[in-house]
Amino acid sequence: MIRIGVFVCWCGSNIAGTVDVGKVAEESAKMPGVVHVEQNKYTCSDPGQDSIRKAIKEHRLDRVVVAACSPRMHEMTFRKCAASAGLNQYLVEMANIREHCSWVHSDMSVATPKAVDIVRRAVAKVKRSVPLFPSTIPVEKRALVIGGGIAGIQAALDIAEAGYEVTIVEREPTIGGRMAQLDKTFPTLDCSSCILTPKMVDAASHPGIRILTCSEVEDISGYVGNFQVRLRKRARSIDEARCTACGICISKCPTSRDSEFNMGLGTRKAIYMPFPQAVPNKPTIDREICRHFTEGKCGICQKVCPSGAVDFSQEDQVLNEKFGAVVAATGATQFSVEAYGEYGYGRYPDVITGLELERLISSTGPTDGKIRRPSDGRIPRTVVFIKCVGSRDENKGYPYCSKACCMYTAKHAILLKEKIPGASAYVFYMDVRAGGKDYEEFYQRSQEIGTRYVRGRVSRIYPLDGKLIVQGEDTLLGQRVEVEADLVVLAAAMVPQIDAPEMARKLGISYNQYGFFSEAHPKLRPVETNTAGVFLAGTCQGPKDIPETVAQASAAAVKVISLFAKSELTTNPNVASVDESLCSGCLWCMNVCPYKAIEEKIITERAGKETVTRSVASVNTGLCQGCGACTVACRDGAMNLLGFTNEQILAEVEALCL
Amino acid sequence: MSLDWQPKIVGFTCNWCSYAGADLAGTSRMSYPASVRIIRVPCSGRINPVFVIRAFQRGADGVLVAGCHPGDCHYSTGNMYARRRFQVARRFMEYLGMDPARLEIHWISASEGQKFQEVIRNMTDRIRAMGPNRKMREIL
Amino acid sequence: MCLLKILKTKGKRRMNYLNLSRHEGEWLPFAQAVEAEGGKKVLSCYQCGKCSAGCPVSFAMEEQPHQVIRMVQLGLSDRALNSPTIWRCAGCFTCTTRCPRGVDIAGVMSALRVIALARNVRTSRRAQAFHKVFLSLIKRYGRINEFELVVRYKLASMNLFQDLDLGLRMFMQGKLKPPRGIAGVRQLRSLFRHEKGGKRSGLRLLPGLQLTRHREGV
Amino acid sequence: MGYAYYPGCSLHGTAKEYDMSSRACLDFLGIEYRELPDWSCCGASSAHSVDHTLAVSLPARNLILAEQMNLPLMTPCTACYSRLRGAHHALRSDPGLARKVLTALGSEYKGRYEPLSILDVLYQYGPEAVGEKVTKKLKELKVACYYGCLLLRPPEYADFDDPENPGKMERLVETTGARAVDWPHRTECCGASLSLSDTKLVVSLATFIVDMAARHGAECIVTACPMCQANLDMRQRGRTKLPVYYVTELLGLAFGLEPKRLGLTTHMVNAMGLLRAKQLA
Repeated sequence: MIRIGVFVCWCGSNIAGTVDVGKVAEESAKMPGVVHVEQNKYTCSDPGQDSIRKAIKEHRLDRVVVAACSPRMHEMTFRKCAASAGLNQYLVEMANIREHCSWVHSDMSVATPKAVDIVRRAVAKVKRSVPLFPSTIPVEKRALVIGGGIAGIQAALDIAEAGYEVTIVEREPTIGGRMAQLDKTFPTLDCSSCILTPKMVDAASHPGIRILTCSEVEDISGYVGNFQVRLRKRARSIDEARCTACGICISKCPTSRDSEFNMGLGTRKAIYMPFPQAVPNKPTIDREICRHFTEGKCGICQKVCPSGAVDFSQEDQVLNEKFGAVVAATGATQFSVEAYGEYGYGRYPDVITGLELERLISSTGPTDGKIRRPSDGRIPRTVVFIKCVGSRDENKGYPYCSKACCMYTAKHAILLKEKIPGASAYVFYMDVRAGGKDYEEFYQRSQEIGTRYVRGRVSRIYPLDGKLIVQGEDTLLGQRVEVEADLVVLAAAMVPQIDAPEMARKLGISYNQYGFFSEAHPKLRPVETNTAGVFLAGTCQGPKDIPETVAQASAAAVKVISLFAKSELTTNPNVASVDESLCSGCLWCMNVCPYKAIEEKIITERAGKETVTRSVASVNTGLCQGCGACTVACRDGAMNLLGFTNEQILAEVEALCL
Repeated sequence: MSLDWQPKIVGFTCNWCSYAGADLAGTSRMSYPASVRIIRVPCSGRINPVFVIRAFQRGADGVLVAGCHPGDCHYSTGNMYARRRFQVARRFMEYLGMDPARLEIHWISASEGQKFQEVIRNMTDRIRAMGPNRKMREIL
Repeated sequence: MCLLKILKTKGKRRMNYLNLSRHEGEWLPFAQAVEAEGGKKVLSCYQCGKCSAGCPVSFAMEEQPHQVIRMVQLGLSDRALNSPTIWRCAGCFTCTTRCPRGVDIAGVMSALRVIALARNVRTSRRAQAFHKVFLSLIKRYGRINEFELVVRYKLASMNLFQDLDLGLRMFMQGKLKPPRGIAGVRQLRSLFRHEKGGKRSGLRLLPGLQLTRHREGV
Repeated sequence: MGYAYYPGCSLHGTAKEYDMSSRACLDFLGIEYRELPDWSCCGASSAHSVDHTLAVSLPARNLILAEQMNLPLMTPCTACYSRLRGAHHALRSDPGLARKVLTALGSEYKGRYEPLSILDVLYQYGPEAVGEKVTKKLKELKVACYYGCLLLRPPEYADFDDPENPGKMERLVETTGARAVDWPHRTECCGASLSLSDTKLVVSLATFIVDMAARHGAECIVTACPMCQANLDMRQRGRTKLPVYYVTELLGLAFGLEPKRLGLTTHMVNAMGLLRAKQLA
């Protein structure tokens, strides 16, 4: 027996001024299932709530409709009120006769019947409501940070400072990321490694942080609070515990290749540390080129190692671990500027990228900090910088603005003048985007020291008599211009890691058309993703500079910390639910689910005398966010959304169309 | 058709954008015809075309489906599914002998109270010009 | 220089500002007309100047290619159609190939030429004369006879003595032969006829094309 | 199998050497071809400046003729190549325009074969295979391969090679034993389409290109475009004059064919002098 109580609110004159509340109450009393109707001046006030509690008890109400304001305003209030009277809170429904009725109409003869309809809808729905119970899930208070660049380091430090365990997974042999390759940073020109290396050391020495280098995430399953992660730690061929980082092995190694850290401008050995301040400060053997592995000979490093740390037999380790939250800080990479045939990168050695120039400027770089052009080692007198190479170009690259290039080019121009007094710098630009604290001033400084900014894109570059002829347009003059340059620096765009989509699939998060990970909301949820418990930090989400990356990393850390601050998570009970008896196992629902919350489940059941096994859809209530897309995709009508069931909505439709 | 006749429009709105947009129209006291009755669903992707067809069967003169703007869906892709589904649903309505023009789909964000008002006003005018949904009641 | 020109030709302009409001109604229809004739994505241009920078002939242009694109974007149809730049374009497509926004600049130039011819804008008499003679020959023989093309063009453009020596040498080498028609010339003519009824068509210029008329017209 | 051969108007006139040498090379290599019967002008270089539809319908007639022969259409002329490919592309990607054009021509077009350049055909034959047929090595001949515009741009439909850094012509030419010099201006426009209407301008472009080739050590220029050949040949005014050959002329020479049969005797800038000096002809 259903016993519904309807509480019609006057909201002072807000409702009662336009809606004949008495009439609504009168009509409500006639609706099927309604056993009690009451009017209140202000239902949300303490006396109003008391009267609901009293009525629930006195009239043994098992459903409640509050005809008042928007559920977005007071649904929680009345649910709590009902719960305090012992009623399941999901048996309360609101009829919005204020925002959707009294406030938008002025004629009582129109507003009153509409209000009655609205109440009838709510009554029809609540009649089919069932008690729902939120479940709780425990939270594993360990965070996984994928990527050991400045974003990952910052996020890990912040989380660890709050007292939670963090694991950083980095695929390179050291943490530090792109920032470690930079010489100085804008707009303050402080030395990149001077501010980064202390943080790297902090992370390495923090008792709450574990750093896994040469490691990658292979698989992630589970859901917020309970991620199962499979990690692979590639063999370093060095016993890290024994190694003292004396470096003798490196000096004796006979094999070398282009150094990735120096952007191919210098070489490194087969046993190597990417740079002297690497963390962990242990060498790694590159098995692709090491003669012991390629030819079965050599083994010099093992012979010379005083502490016996070289271990050729080391094998990859696979770790299965549980984490409560994941921070993706996988970073970005540099656009392959070879796409610009007209600039001749790759054919003309003195056409280089911004990151390569960083290595040429850096005192730890292949030229010990002297800017020398790659072709003949001469000091360049005239350097041309070309902006937007690969960015703002949908023809050869990407349409987006890469954001950091304007500033790093201004920095390069300033550093060039510092390193080579009297050198001239030309910057071909289209717009200078210097929106940041002290950025415009920094750009102006680069102009004031004599950098010539030319507004226009360069059309082509060709070599002639030891110079590079750079042909562009000064669109402000409306004239073609030509510069005879010694060195050309292309401001290559920041682009997503090549394997970003693969990582996104592992994480169950979405990514945009370029491969940058998508945040849950571009304005209001910038570090969250569609998958609860997975957060974003740094350039994996889009191009950004160091200050922004660090800010975002700290923001992601806060999100992790606030998740860990609760001992368990309460889930929203308005989730999808499968009627296994109807489900045909077509799993169309899996395709539309944005949260990967639907899995295939094999069930065994008896059909007559036989036992049959078949597959059905199964909802992971930890992942389901209750959007209901699956219910429409389900052709069997087996999928339903608790709190918004098909039966409830159809009843609402019929109640309104009477 | 008399001008007093008030068509009956069933509006399905997603909880996050369009329902909030309707709320905003209310709090800003933007008046519009009393033709629309709203059913709140979590996402436009939850709206089964069956609900719409049932509304017409039961005599609704118009049906409004409203969700977040494409790209702004709270559940990331729900409104995309809605958009595709209702393109197909329109064809199906034609097949059933229903007038697909009585079904309108609009993207109304939580900040677009004014747009909600305009949508209801214009839609009411259009439905009014079409007259009551007698045919469907007769057919089904 | 440009501003002065505007001042002189359009006295009614207030001060020396180009009044953009007067062109408000024009920019979209004009841009659409240009796109319809093959000038793809003209509104996408963000004026980086890469087209002008790489253009092999922009040094001989008073108005650079990107400036002509700008005129189209602002709806300055008169200026765009009268710009000698559109006739200077050699159609090498370097600009189109390199444009970061996918604008078919060479296509825009060619679209502007089509519109200029259709609207009878007479900026580049030589180029117009050349195209007229060229198409009239296709219409007559089905193929181009370079000898007749050159002779007729020289007559039309009244530039008879240029390249005379070259022409004579070629004639001697048997490279310039008298014309001969093909069998399918009727079908070809129908292609031109097909266009005749249409409103915009440079080909309306073609029927009845005679050398004498040409000379008067040009 | 084989190809429908479309010479185009220039090859029957100012560029007759190209026609002669193309046929000679094809014959020598045993590549089958038949001249497209009753072919008509493709409209280059006027139709696309006058009428967008005509620019498609003129080449379309020839595409249809070739399709009726069930052969891929091949042309040595790059202007024809560009117009034919442009029309082929438009007919396949713009249904509205295609309907208009095909109704006017009273025919249909499936577009099974893409129109090809003679360089495509030689490339399909294979540079190695071409090299095997070389009987007279053009040793010590330093050649600047010049692509010009129409083989490479717009890359949307004229995609013989990389538009900024091509190399296919070099590979073909080097099979003859000649050395292709590396020079940056092989895709620069020579302004041929303005040759008649803006001669002064064109002289400066042609002279610059020839000068750049000479500065990079080239003794001659080789091209596959009759407009470029005529233009560079006629309009160069530099100190050093370089002969401008067609690819097929050099290949023919390397195959041991008679210079006269290849048309080498009818160039503006003496084409035989260099060859004689190098004892190649």
